[in-house]
Order: sequence, then C-alpha cells, then structure tokens
Amino acid sequence: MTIPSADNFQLPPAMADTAAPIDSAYMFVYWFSVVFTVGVTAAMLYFVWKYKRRPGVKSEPTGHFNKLEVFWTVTPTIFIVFLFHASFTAYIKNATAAEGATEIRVRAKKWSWEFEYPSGDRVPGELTLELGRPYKMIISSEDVIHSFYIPEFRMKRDAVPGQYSFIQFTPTVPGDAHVFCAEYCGTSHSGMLASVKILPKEEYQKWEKGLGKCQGTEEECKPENYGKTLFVKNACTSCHGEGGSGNIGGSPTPGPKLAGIFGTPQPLMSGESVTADENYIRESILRPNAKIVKGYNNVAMPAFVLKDDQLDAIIAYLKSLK
Amino acid sequence: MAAITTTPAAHDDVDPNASYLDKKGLMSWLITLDHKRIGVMYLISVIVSFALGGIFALLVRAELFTRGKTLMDADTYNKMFSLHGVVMVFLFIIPSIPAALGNIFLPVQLGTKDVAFPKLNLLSFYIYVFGALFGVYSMINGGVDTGWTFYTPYSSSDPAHGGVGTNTSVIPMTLAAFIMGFSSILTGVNFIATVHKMRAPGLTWRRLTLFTWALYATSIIQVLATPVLAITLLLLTMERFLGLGIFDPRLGGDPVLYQHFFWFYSHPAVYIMIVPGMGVVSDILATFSRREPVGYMAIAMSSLGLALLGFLVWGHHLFVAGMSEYATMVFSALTFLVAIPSGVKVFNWVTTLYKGSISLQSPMLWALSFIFQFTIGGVTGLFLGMLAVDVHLHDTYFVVAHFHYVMVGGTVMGFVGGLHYWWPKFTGKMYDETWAKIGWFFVFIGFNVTFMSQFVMGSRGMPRRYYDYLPQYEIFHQVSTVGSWILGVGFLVLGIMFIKSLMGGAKAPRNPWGSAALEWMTPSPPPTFNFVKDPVLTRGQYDYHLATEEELYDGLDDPMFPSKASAKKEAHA
Amino acid sequence: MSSEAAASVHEAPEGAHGHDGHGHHGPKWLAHHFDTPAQQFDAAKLGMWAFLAQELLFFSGLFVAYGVYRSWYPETFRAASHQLNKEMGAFNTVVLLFSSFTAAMAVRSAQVGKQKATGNYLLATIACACGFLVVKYFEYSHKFHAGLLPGRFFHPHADHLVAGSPPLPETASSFFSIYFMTTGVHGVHVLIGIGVLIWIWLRNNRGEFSKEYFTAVDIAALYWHLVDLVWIYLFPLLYLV
Amino acid sequence: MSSADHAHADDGAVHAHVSPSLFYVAVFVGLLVLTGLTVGQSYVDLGKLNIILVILIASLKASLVVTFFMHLRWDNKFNALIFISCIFFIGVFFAYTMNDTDRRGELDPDQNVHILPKTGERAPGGRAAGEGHEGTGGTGGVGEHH
Repeated sequence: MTIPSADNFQLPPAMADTAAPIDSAYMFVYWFSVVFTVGVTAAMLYFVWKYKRRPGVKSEPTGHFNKLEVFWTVTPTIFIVFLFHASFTAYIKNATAAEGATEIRVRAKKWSWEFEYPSGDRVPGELTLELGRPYKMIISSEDVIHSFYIPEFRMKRDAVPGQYSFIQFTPTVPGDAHVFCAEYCGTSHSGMLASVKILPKEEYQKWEKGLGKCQGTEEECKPENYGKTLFVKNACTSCHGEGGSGNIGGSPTPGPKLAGIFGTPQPLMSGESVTADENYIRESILRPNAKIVKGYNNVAMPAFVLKDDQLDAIIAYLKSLK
Repeated sequence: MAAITTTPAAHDDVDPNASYLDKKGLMSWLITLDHKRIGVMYLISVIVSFALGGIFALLVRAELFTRGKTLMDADTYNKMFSLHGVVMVFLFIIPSIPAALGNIFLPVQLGTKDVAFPKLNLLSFYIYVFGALFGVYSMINGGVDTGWTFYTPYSSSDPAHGGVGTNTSVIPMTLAAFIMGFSSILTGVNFIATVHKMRAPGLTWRRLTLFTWALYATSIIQVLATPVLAITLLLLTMERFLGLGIFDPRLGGDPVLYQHFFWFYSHPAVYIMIVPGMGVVSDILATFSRREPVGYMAIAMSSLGLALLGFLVWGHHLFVAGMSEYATMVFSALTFLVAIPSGVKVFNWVTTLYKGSISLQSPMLWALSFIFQFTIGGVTGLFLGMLAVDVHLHDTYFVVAHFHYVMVGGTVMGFVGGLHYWWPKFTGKMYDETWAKIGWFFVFIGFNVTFMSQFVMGSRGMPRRYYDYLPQYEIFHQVSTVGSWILGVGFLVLGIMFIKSLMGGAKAPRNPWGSAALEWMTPSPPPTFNFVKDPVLTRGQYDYHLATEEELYDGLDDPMFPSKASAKKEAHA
Repeated sequence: MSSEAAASVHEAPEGAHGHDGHGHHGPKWLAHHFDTPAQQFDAAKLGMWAFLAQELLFFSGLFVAYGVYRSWYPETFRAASHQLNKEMGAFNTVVLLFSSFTAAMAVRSAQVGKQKATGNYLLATIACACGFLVVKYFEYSHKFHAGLLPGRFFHPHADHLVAGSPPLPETASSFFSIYFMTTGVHGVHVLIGIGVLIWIWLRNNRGEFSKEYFTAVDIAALYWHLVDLVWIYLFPLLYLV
Repeated sequence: MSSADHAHADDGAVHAHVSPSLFYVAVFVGLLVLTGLTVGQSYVDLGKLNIILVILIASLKASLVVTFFMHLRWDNKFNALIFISCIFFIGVFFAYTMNDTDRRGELDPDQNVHILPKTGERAPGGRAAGEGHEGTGGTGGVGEHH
C-alpha cells in the first residue's frame, strides 16, 4: 500500500510539457472552489447558529434584495469568462502539434495497446519515448471505443473505430508512467494498460537500435522465452489466461485454452477439425477469423501484426506449454 | 390558510372527510385514479429500486476493496456497475421526486382535487412497471455490461453477427429504458397541464411553491428531452438487431453521433434529476426557517433557466470523444453558463437562513447537507467544464465523485429530506426524530467519506469502470469502500425507522412543522379530494408574517417543538 | 384571510354536508376534478400540445440522422432516392393531406354539433389512412424484392432496381436504414392513428359528442395532423432530393 | 377552482373558433399546389438549392397545417409557445450536432478524420476498405465531399 506524498496529493507527477498549463488551471479552480465552498458552508453554519429558533422570537419577513440578486448573478458571470479563457487557451496550446513532431501510431484493440514507431516496428504494451522530443500520437481503434490516457502527461483522447485522432506532447522528465484505457471496453478494460518509459537521449538511442529485435540476455532471447514475453506484452493473457491456461482467477477466459493443445486436433465451427500445428497457429494469429474453434464464434479476436521471428518465438512458446 | 368556502367538495360516492388511505383492499390501490395513491405506489417502487441499486453499489465497492479478485470476476463486476447505473438512473432517480413525491403533493400544493389527467397518470405508472419488467427480464438473462450509457459499438455490435461488442442481454434493457421514458414523458405532460389549468383561486404564479416551480421546470425537460432518448434507444436496438449502420462504424455508422443523441437527452436528464431536489430543499428551508425564501422569483426562474441551459451543453460529455474543435469550443463556453443559475440558488438559500427562525429538525438537516454537497458537486463541475482540465479528468473517478455529489449528495438528500418532511402528511404518522437524526448522521458521514476519496484518486488518474487497479490507488479505494458501508448502515437505520413509524408511529398533527404552505392546511393524511373544502388563497404560501397562529400551530402548546408536543398530546389521548 | 377561514380547512365540519349534490355536478362528460367545461377543454388541449411536442422531438432524432448522413454522402443519397417510387410517394402525400382535411372537417362538424357529418368525415379519414398503408405495403414489398434493406441486409439485386438510375454504392445501406426507420416509425404512428380514429368514430356513433363537448374529436384530429406533418417533410426529403 | 389564466373564465363554457368549410377547402387546395411544386422541383437540378427549396416548401405546408387545420391561429398563446420552443430545440439539436459531424478535421487535418490525408489510409475499425467506399483517398474529413 502506497500512501501518496503530501506535496502533490491531488495530481500525479507531471512528466510532459502538456501538464503545466493544465495543472495551473486545475490549481486555480481548486483554490477558488475551496474558498467558495468554505465561504458558503461557514455562512450557512453561522446563520443556523445565530438564528436558532427561540421562543417568542419571530423570523423577519423577507424583503427584496434586488441589488444583491444582480450582484451574485453578474459576479459569477464575469468569473466564468476568465475560467473559460484560461482553460481554452491551455486546451488550444496542448492541442497543437509541434512542426516535425515524431509520429507514433497508437492502435487500440480489445484489450491491448500497440505502438508503431516511424521505423515501422510495432511494439505492444510498451511505449518508449525520448526525453525532450516532441511527439504526435495518432490514435485509432480496431474494434470498440477505447481511450488513450497518460495521467502523468494529463492527456487523453478516445480511440474511435473508423476514425483517426491525435494528441501531442513533449516528455520533460525521465522515468516511468502508464497508459490507461479510459473508455469502458469490456471484460479486461482495467487490464488494458501499457507502460511508458521516458529515456534520456543516449539510452533512447541504444534502445532504438534494438527495436524490433529481442532485447535482453541470451537466455531471455531463447525462442520460447522471447515468445512468452511477446505473449504477455500482446496481452494474449487477457483472453487466454496466464500461460494460456484458459482461466483467470478460476473463471474461464473469453478465448480458448492454449496450453497443451499443440499437435492435437481442434474441432472447428464449420464442424471440421484441424491439427494445431505451426501453420494453424500462425494463421490464427494473423487472421483469427479464418478458422474459429467451436464455441468461440462470439468472441472477435483481433488480428496481430508480428514479424516472422516473433511468430516463431510465440509458436515455440506455445509448443512448450503443457 | 385562506380557505374561504366556496363550494363544498361534494360527491355522491366520496366522503369528504375520509382519508385517502381509508379504502382497503389491493384492488382499491391497483385501479385507483387518486394521484396520492398512485404517488405512493411510485414511492414503493422507487424505494425498492433504490435498495436494489444500492446493493449493486455495495457489491461494486466491496469488489474494489482489494486489488485483483475480491468477490467476483471481471464480467460480473462489469455487470454490477452497469446495473447499478441503469437501476439508479432509470428506475430510481428519474421517477424518485417527480413521480413519487410530486404526484402525491403537486395537486395538494395547487389546492386542486387531482392532476389534470388522472387516467393518464395511472397509465404512466403501469408503463413504468411494464418497462421495469423488461429490465428485470434482462437481469434474469444475465444483465448488461455496457454501463448505463450503452455506448456504441460496444453495445450495438453483436458478436452473434460477427460484431465486436458485448454478448449480454442488451436489447431487453434498452427496451426497458425506452418504455420507462414514455412514463416520464406522460407524467411531464400531465404536470404541465395541471400547473397551468388546475390552480386554486388566488393561487397565482407568484404564489406557487418553489417545489411546484421545480416540478414544472422538470416536466418541460421531461417532455422535450425524453423522446430523443426514446428514438436513440430505438435506433440502438435496431442497430443491434438489424445492423442499421447509423451508430456502428463497421457498418458505416458513427459512434460519436450516438453520443450526441444520447447526451441530448441525458444531459437535460441530469436536471430532471436535480431540479426537483432543489425544489424540495427550497420548501424545507422556508418551513424550518419560517421565512419566505430570499429571491423567490430568482429561484423559480433559475429552475426554468437550468431547464433551458440543460439542452445546450450536452457536448461537454464529448470533449475527448473525437468531436470537431468548433463544437468543443461552443459547448465549453455554454457549459459555464450553468454555473450562474446554480450559484443564484445556493446564494439565495443561504441568505434565506439570515434572520430566520431556524429549527434543526431532521428534514432541515437533509436540506442543509444538500446545500453543502451540492456546492461541492457544483464547483467540481467547473473543473470538468474547463476544457483543458477535462482532458485530464474525463472518465476518471473525479467524474464519478462529481456526479455522485450532485445526484446522491443533491437529489437523494432532497428525496430523503422530502420524505421526512412530508411523511407525517401523507402517512398520517410521525417518525422517531432521534433515529432519524442518527440515520442522517451515518448517511452524511458515509456519503462524504465514500466520494471525497474518489475525487482524489480521480485527479490522480484512476480511470472509472475499472475492475482492477494499480497499487497507488489502493488506499483511496479502501477508504471509499469503508464509507460505502457507513452509508449502507445509514440507509438501513432510516428504513427501519420508517417501517416502525408505519407500524406504530404517533398520529401526525395537521401541521407538525408549523409551515404556512397549503398542503399543511389539510388534515394528515388528506382526504380523497385533498381538502375538506375547496381552498381559496388570500396570501402567499410562504407568507409567515400573514399566517395566523392557528394556521401554523393548530393549537399545539409548544410551537418550538411541534412534533414532541403532538406526541405528548397523543400519549394523553 | 381570517383564522376562521383557516380553521375551516382542517377541521371537519359538523354534519353530513357533503350530499347536497350542489353546484359541482355538471354534465356527465365533465370530470369530477374540473370546475368548468372550459377548464377541462383547455387542459386537454394544453396536454395534447405538450404531447405533440414530444412526438416532434421523437422524430427529430431521425431527421438529425438523415441530415448528418445526407451531408456526408450527398451523392449516395441522390442515387439511392432514385430507387424510391416518386409517384407512389406523391400519391400517398395527397392521400394524407386529404385525410388531414377530412380530420379538420370532422372537428368542424363536431363543433357545430353535426353528429352524422362528423362520423362520415372520420370514416373518410380512416379510409385514407388505410389507403396510405396499402400503398406503403406495395412500396415495401418492392424494396424487399430488390434487396434494398437496411444495414446488414442490404443486398441490391441488379435486375430489380429501377432502370436507368445511377449505380448504388455500398454506403446506400445508410440511406435505406434511415428510409425504413423513418417510414417505419411513421407507419406505426399511422396505425395508432387508425386505432384512435376508430375509437372516436364509435364514441361519436354513441352520441357522446355535442356542441358543448367535442374535446376528444379535437384531440384525435390534432394527433392525426401531426402524422401528416411528419410526412410533409419525409416525402420530399426521401423521395425527391 | 377556476384557475387564474382561463381564456374563457367568464361563463366556463368552451368557445372554440369555427371556420367556414370553404376555408378548409382553400387550405387543402393550397397544400395540393405546394405538393405539386415540390414534386416539380425534383425534375430540375438546382444543385444545393434543391434541398433548400424542398425544406422551404415543406415548412410552408407544415405551417398551413399547424395554423389552420390544428387551429393554432385561434388557440391559447401558450400552446403556440410550446410548438415554437419545440422547433427551437430541434434546431439546436440539428445545428450543434452538425457543427461537429460536418466540421471534423477542419482545423487540423489529422484530427477526427476517417482518412489520414498524408497517407490516404482509412482508419481501422470502420467499414472495411474495398467495399465500395466513395470517399477518395487523401481528402481527409468525413464523407464524400471535402
């Protein structure tokens, strides 16, 4: 259990340039709200105490307070003009992408995030950014509405199927953050997270060199171990369970069990049956709707775009599962 | 009050002195045309719905007590919060004050015998019940996991037809909301005609109670906004059934268009929910500070203002949804306007207390907590109206806390306060004031603990509708869950207190609170035609300086604590 | 404003005063909670107009959907509307306008107390409404044959399409979705209208209406005019542009 | 219990305006003429003007029905107010919704569009490409003409 520190109790740490204008708008309206609420409540409690009913003391008939009415209609009106102005300028500032910003494609699907870098490499579940570089995230969704949300950047945008949208930011602090899905999207909505890593220039370049390849020790890059990493990062676990076990916390998952099926015959929707070999697994990842296992026709598995060595690694991993 | 006998309310089959509760037998209730009896049937229905929705809420909070699985799996959790929303919005909060308390008291406050269309009124109730049955059918079939908003394509794209959405029982649930919408519309039609055409002689527009004004404003929204929900849900049902391709992008539709349609109703619906609560609070404040509310006309007109503005701001639910920037600007600017009538109300309420004669009996406690919580709900609305800040806070727990402060801290407090306030009048029984205060205390503390911590976790980035969460949010969730238990205990205490009152409460006097309003001039409980003789008003309903001692105290010996005095009287009798 | 008056409200008056049958008992069509016929009539009219307002808002959703898609796919809408039968649409428009006229005349006859004429005008209105539905049936069955169905069921058969009309793009399914939703919902209103009119016709036959009391005829006619009103917009928007 | 704003509170009876039969016939003939006009315009291609013309004629017809057949001309003013405010809210519904749907991608060509203008890619999750979409690549925005 982590208890948040007192200095930034209300807001998470600010890690991008977009946070500052939002935070100052937030704090402004926050202090206004505190003063207003405390004022109203104090006046209310004072009157309740002061004008408590006493025998023989009558209430005073209500007169007209026309000036007062005008005052408390006009004052808030002026005030909200300021509020609108403050928030609107901050919004416009945050909505305008810098010239030449690095474009990253963000693809949402039930229930994982995939990031495509300018090099064309697709990385699931992990967004790596360079400190101080302006970014433009072009967001899309393949199935239902999701929402791309990084609290540390104070930025959010719905991923709407059939539509592109974008957000922009420049990371200003190295460290780790999270991508949340903020629009309800079904069973594993709360599991639809991705990690954000903000790296200083040198580290980023080192990372960039290994992009699209297995990054890790020799042991970690053995096909079945690499496959396991990919299986987790692509969020295969949210539909097939940990280790393809076909259950999460004792309840059956939306997708079929994968452990131990390799080489065995699988009954299909069409009534036929197919052996779960390398080709079938490869096809099921790339074109999930081609041959659907019996009983799972109501689950629309999204397609995954993976490189050959990645596919081989996943197949090796599935082979290893018992 | 000002009752000059003009014509005796004489009818061949109705004894003018008999209480409306006198007739016994189930059928005398089921086919009644008496607005008070219909109101009581609504009241029972909404309280049952509230209990059901409350159980769903407690289960949701319990699940979130620890990370990962606590009680149920993710699918069940998703159904729980969806059903909590659907039940609370469509079955409880929309009919709560207008259809239940409004039905019972609108005609009494107008000094008339019934609403303009009594048969239509009964029909509205049965439409509501019929719709509710669809909802129950959906729940028996496993319920829905779409959230109460039914966003497309998740709700509309049926996996049975190769879609990507949910495979839960959506169609019966959308039909349930569709049908219940008509109940709400017909009640609105009825109330508008009643307020316009059925007022007692002398009851001018300026003499209406603020509760009546609030119901009138609400009725306008019900009539003008609810049909759009009806057509939206009809299109959604057809989308799922036939694949229309209006809201589903895979068939060429636009999911953001659905959100426009949905919020064109559902934002005004927020005012259907809160404005009647404001009306109740205005009446309670007047009675318990013995004073006409300051700025009577300003409060009345701000209800109408909210009703109008409610239609112009729906787009603030779509700031990050993929709407054009032009629409974003317009909606943000207009949204701030809502602050003006809301502020006017709060200022006037607080000033009403100034130089009043204030008694802190239980209805007043609810009214004062309404003002406190509605103020918080209101100012946090400013955060969300601010475009830039909304980008951060949208769809987080901050929003959840904000609307619960308005809906529970506001409407539910108004509803329960109104229930306390009018309970002696429509049941003819007093309740136990001590237990009422204990219940209030638990609810007040429990509510604020539950939702205050949600503000903080929301602004720290916790998204809503999450089954599981990161470790840094655990402490807030646990505080919130503990709060929900306190809240639950509070409502349980109140439930028992009210049942005890029904079983053996002291007989209520005509005017236990010493109010100057018209409904307190008729016996408790009122006769079938509301008044023994048709009333004629010669003063306003808040004119305490014009009301006589007799009108206010009914010969009670202790005007300061009328309820105690009456209990004493009863004991001696 | 006197205390005696106040007391009279809440104290039970002595004696059985309630059965003198005085004053309040008007004609039998005057409901007990109204004081005067005018109050009852005005309340009914006001209620009906509020109800009509909700009907208009109900249809407005469909019109907004039409507006959005037409503005996105103007060419599609132009091409697709060629598949609708302009003549049948125009004929139905005239039928509905005529029915609206007869409904107005039925109200007029009721206002002046001509029971027989009221009945005949109501019958004419009902006949027109049925005629409208028959024409609609032929239109619908043609669309079914041609596969011009909403959304998922949109599979146009080239040989059933109107000859010489522009080719139908895939997006035309949106047009037919909107076509079937609008005309379908309107059709349901026509059906309800027929039911209401028959009921009013029966009541008229029983001689329930008079110069003094014709509220129900008036209210039913208002509803029927609304059905006409919606069609006045639907016809050109769907068939003619 | 007569209420304060009764139109005919004097004797409590209903006083409705009765128009002559011929008047209704005249309105009906007017409606027929306007129907002829609206059918006629469909044979003339006026571009964008067609839709405007059609809506104008329909509104004219609708106001004939509302004012005369539905007696709004002689009815309680408040009933007319209901009707007018209902038209106002429908207008708001139209204008605000289309202020979004028609103007996406206008300020920023990548924001909220079906097609990414730089690459001509169609967004995933929408109607599958190659199913006869009219939208030509590179236009961005939504729909056919941008």
